[in-house]
Amino acid sequence: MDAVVHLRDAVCLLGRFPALAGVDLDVAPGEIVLLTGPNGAGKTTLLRALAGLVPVTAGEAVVLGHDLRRDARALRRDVGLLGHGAALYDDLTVAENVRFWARAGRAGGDVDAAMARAGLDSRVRDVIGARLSAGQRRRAALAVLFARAARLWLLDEPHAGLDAAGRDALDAEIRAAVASGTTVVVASHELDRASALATRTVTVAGGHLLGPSGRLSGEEEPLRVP
Amino acid sequence: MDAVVHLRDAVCLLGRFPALAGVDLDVAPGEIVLLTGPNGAGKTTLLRALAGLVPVTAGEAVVLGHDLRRDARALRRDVGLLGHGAALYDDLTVAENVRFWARAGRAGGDVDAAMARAGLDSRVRDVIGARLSAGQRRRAALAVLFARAARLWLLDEPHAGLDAAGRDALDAEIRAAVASGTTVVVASHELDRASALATRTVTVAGGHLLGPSGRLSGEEEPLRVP
Amino acid sequence: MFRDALLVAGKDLRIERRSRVGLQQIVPFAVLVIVLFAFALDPDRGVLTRAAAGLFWVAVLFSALLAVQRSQAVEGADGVRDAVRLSGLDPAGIFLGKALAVAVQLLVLEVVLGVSVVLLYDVEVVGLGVLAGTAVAATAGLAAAGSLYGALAAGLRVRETLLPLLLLPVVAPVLIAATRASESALTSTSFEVSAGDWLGLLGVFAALYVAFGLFAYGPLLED
Amino acid sequence: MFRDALLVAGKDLRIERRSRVGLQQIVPFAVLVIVLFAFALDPDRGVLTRAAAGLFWVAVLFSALLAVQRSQAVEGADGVRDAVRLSGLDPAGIFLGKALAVAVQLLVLEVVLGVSVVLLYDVEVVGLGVLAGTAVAATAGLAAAGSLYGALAAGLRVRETLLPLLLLPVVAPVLIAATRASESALTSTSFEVSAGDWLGLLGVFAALYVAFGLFAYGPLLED
Amino acid sequence: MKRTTTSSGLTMSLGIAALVALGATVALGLTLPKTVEQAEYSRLIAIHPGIAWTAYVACTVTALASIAWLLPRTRAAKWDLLAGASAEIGALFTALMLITGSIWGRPTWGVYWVWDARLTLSALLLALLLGYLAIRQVPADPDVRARRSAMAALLALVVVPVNHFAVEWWRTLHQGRSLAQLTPEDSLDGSFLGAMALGFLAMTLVYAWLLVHRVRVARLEEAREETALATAIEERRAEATTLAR
Ligand code: HEM
Ligand SMILES: Nc1ncnc2c1ncn2[C@@H]1O[C@H](COP(=O)(O)OP(=O)(O)OP(=O)(O)O)[C@@H](O)[C@H]1O
Ligand SMILES: Nc1ncnc2c1ncn2[C@@H]1O[C@H](COP(=O)(O)OP(=O)(O)OP(=O)(O)O)[C@@H](O)[C@H]1O
Ligand SMILES: [Mg+2]
Ligand SMILES: [Mg+2]
Repeated sequence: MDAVVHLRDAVCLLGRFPALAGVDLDVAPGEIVLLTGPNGAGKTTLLRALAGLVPVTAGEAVVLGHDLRRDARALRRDVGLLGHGAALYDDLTVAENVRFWARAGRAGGDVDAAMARAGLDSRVRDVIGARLSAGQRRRAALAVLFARAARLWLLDEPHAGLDAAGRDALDAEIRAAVASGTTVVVASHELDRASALATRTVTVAGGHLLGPSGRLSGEEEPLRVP
Repeated sequence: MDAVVHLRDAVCLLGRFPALAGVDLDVAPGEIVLLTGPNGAGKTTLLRALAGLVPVTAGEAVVLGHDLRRDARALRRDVGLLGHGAALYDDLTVAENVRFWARAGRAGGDVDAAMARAGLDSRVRDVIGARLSAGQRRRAALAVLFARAARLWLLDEPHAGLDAAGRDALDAEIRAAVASGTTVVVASHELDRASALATRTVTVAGGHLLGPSGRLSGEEEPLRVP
Repeated sequence: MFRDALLVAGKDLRIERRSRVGLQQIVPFAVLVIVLFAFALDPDRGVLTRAAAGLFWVAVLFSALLAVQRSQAVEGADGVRDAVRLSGLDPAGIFLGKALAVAVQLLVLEVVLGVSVVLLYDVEVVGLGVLAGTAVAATAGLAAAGSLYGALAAGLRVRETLLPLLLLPVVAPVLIAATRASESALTSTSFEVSAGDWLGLLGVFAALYVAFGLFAYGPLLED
Repeated sequence: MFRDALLVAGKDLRIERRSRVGLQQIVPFAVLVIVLFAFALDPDRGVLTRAAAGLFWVAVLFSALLAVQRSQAVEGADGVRDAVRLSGLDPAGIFLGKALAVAVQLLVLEVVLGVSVVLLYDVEVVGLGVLAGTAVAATAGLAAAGSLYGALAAGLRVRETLLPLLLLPVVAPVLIAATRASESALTSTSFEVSAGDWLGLLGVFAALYVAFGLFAYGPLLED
Repeated sequence: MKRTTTSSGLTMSLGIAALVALGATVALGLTLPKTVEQAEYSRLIAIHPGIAWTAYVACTVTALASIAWLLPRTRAAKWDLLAGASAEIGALFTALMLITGSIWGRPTWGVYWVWDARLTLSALLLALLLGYLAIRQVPADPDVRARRSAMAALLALVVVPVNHFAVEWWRTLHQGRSLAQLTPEDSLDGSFLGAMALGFLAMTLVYAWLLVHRVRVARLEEAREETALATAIEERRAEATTLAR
């Protein structure tokens, strides 16, 4: 089974600035790869590049079998990105937001179930996006992620803003997703929690990967869920 | 020495919704009070109310000797709020932003020193606000906080987005500030780190404080820094 | 494609229904513009009656600007733009949907505005059919061009000011054609024009912009 | 107060210098509007020359709307509004500063616009002094009222559309007075008007709005 | 206070007085001599100016109430309430003013509408009032909303005097200020003046009558709000116990 992510010397420019300056990264199916590293290292940019949102201007970049430098759009519906900001329409209620994105992604998934999994109780579901608390926004974003059927999850500091219960629930969801064949790349600064979750930890700094390179050493063992 | 914060049955409305529904809280000088609790409990609203940004519509509310229900504006320059979003002008560089806010607050403090304490290296100082990474935004916001001379710090999930080094640096800064007479109220979901820092932990839920009430039990010991 | 278009249009219209921006703010604004023109041109009233059609369309144009701005501001929340690109929605569908929503709002606006012009500038309508035709064609053109350029400007942080600059030249022909076409439907006109050709021209422009949008919107989202 | 005003104005102008929004977008927009009017009113060109003053000020007004919108959008980033309230800046100072920055930009714009009007509408300027006076007074009024209402609308999520609605009626008198005053300075005018009273009226309005802003801005910031 | 109706002795008497005055106005209006050029329409003088002036009164009340709210010493929710109520009725009267005026304009000027200062400013006044009411619609904390709308109200007041003197500042088709023009050799027939005065009285009574009712309705709404708030607070606190996560 070939790699879900395959980057060789990938470069991404933000304006004129090389936010990614030669990244080598392979991710095997079923892995949970943790990206960590100092602020401004390029984690967010790397995740956005993997989603095809930031053009890769040099090097090789293949995700889910699609060459990012040629047909980035092709993989869109297969990746689920949880970014720094939640994608919510201010004037739509949580429920309406989640339903809209689910429909847009042609996901058959059960929306209410997704919201329940994200821990959004019935009161919050009818509050419009503009009035949510920080954590509630994150949860709504999670619900969208759950409602859509993505094969590759790209999570940018997923725990930030979630309360204790929410964090545990999220970790459980991630493990479950991986068990059912999803691959996960997660950027996080909460090392203890995140590294407990991850099957492999990669350090990003100065726009590239440090130390034990991101390349796979031969065969990688997909995670077994206990 | 009388309390820095004194709330009795305080109510705050967001629109028609009672985000704070009867809060009792006292904070003595030199304390580091940790607010924790589920998403949507009212932590952010409580901090904003203490800063005088959200009107208290019922109950008693006195902060730094100013009655919030009468002259909320009076205390403005004495409180430093680190909110969910960093207050940065997109088109100004980090340095320009920090300098502007410092001047606005008539703070004599050394701006460059403040940015150094916030771990902003010289490259980042000349990047405009719009192009910062999540953590760099947080750091810029911290620099503003450091540059201004506030007697009460209100920190809303201050660790979120900061890298490992940044977190430790922040904790050190908080302890130093308290040692020099500042009082701190911090909301956070990262219990292990935050509770190590705090002198008292208060749980917020459903718009009020749970369990061992926020009221002071007789004399409270200000934190001694080792 | 049409499925996506309906989904998006439905979303936008629901947002409008909830926030009432168009109804409570753009429409009154348009009426105000009409009033202001009237005053700016006061010195001799003949002007008003003769220029009624032109002023009507200029007012519509400015309101269209606001409508498009709003329709883009809705998508402006952080993360939404990324989400749209990742959603898998057909770009052509998104374009159609947003244009459709704007068009619906503009049509309502034009009715209200038309009535006030008739009352305020005392012009007399002879060719209602022509007017209707003009309105539909012109609105299609405005909405299409607006949505297209709206998306173009939206990516940049300065959209609220860039949009008018981009849009005005593009819709100017529509504006002119619409003006001439409607003039022929008002007795007030000082000279004779044949609505036919102008209507035709409008149709061409509308078709052109819609087609162009369908094809160009995808690449635009990619920026 | 003045110290704060300068600080804020300096900040706004530096942002403008960096983003070039006014220079590269609002000015061209205003010129475009002038051109559009020319089209809309084409049938008989006499109109243009006679209505030149009115159209000029309408164009300025719309540009002022954009300028104010932009000047508020700058403060719109999340957290900034809170920070301003906590900054300890004197509200009156903030008001003065933002109004000042807008006024500077408008004055530049009016010069450019004035030249293009003279060229496009072939009007002849006889009283340059009067024009200058009018421009200054009117600009002060527009900038003051604009900044005030900008802040009023800014708190709400729908500002880009609410602002015009609120602002237009308030500045209408300014618009009228400015039009009449400048007419007297253009040979094209169809009838005689005495600039004096109009200038006076303009001055009154400017003073009124500035004073009102100084007093009202503080309470406004509180929302 | 648990009231189920907003009517009372005061409103009763106000209402009756208003009706009487209106009747008298109509009666007097119909007995007015018709001027040559305007025929029947000249009788509108019994209504139109009165309406217009009452609109002014409404605006002034709104503005004064707003000021009272803004001054820390006199700040009280009731002023905001009064301002809002008066503005609503003021908008109504302004609209009526425009309508009666237009109707009158047809025979006098040959058109329903001309763009002279008086008419335009009157239209703008309506716009301002609507804008004011729009601001009140925007959901917000009571204090915030009161503050915002108070600001808007003050600016609305600016237009009134401008409009009043507009007839002198601009070349208007509209009637001059007859009261100001009153000279020994009277420009306007006494009976017309009387009709105008009576009409004004009648309209003001109507205004007062409506105002009292509107304020009381608003009070009832407020009372309901308060009970609603109490339950809302209960529910909010209850969220803490239902922490099933
Ligand atoms: C839509 C058209 C009109 C509007 C908006 C309008 C508006 C007003 C306003 C605002 C006032 C109050 C003036 C003040 O004291 O400040 C007024 C008064 C008056 N109007 Fe009109 N008016 C209109 C048409 C007319 C017409 C057609 C006539 C008759 C030819 C007329 C006759 C008067 C008279 C006699 C007064 C009393 C003036 C005085 O004694 O001060 N109005 N109108
Ligand atoms: N135009 C530009 N000029 C200079 N630097 C830029 C520009 N645009 C982006 N950058 C830099 O690119 C980097 C983007 O990094 P990115 O957001 O991926 O960091 P990150 O690893 O996600 O950091 P964090 O942990 O804070 O989220 C930042 O260092 C930012 O300063
Ligand atoms: N108009 C409204 N209608 C209903 N609920 C509202 C409204 N406005 C705000 N809320 C609620 O008020 C609460 C605000 O809570 P606040 O932001 O203080 O939570 P928090 O404790 O900071 O949560 P987090 O940990 O997620 O930051 C949220 O539950 C939000 O849903
Ligand atoms: Mg990041
Ligand atoms: Mg919060």
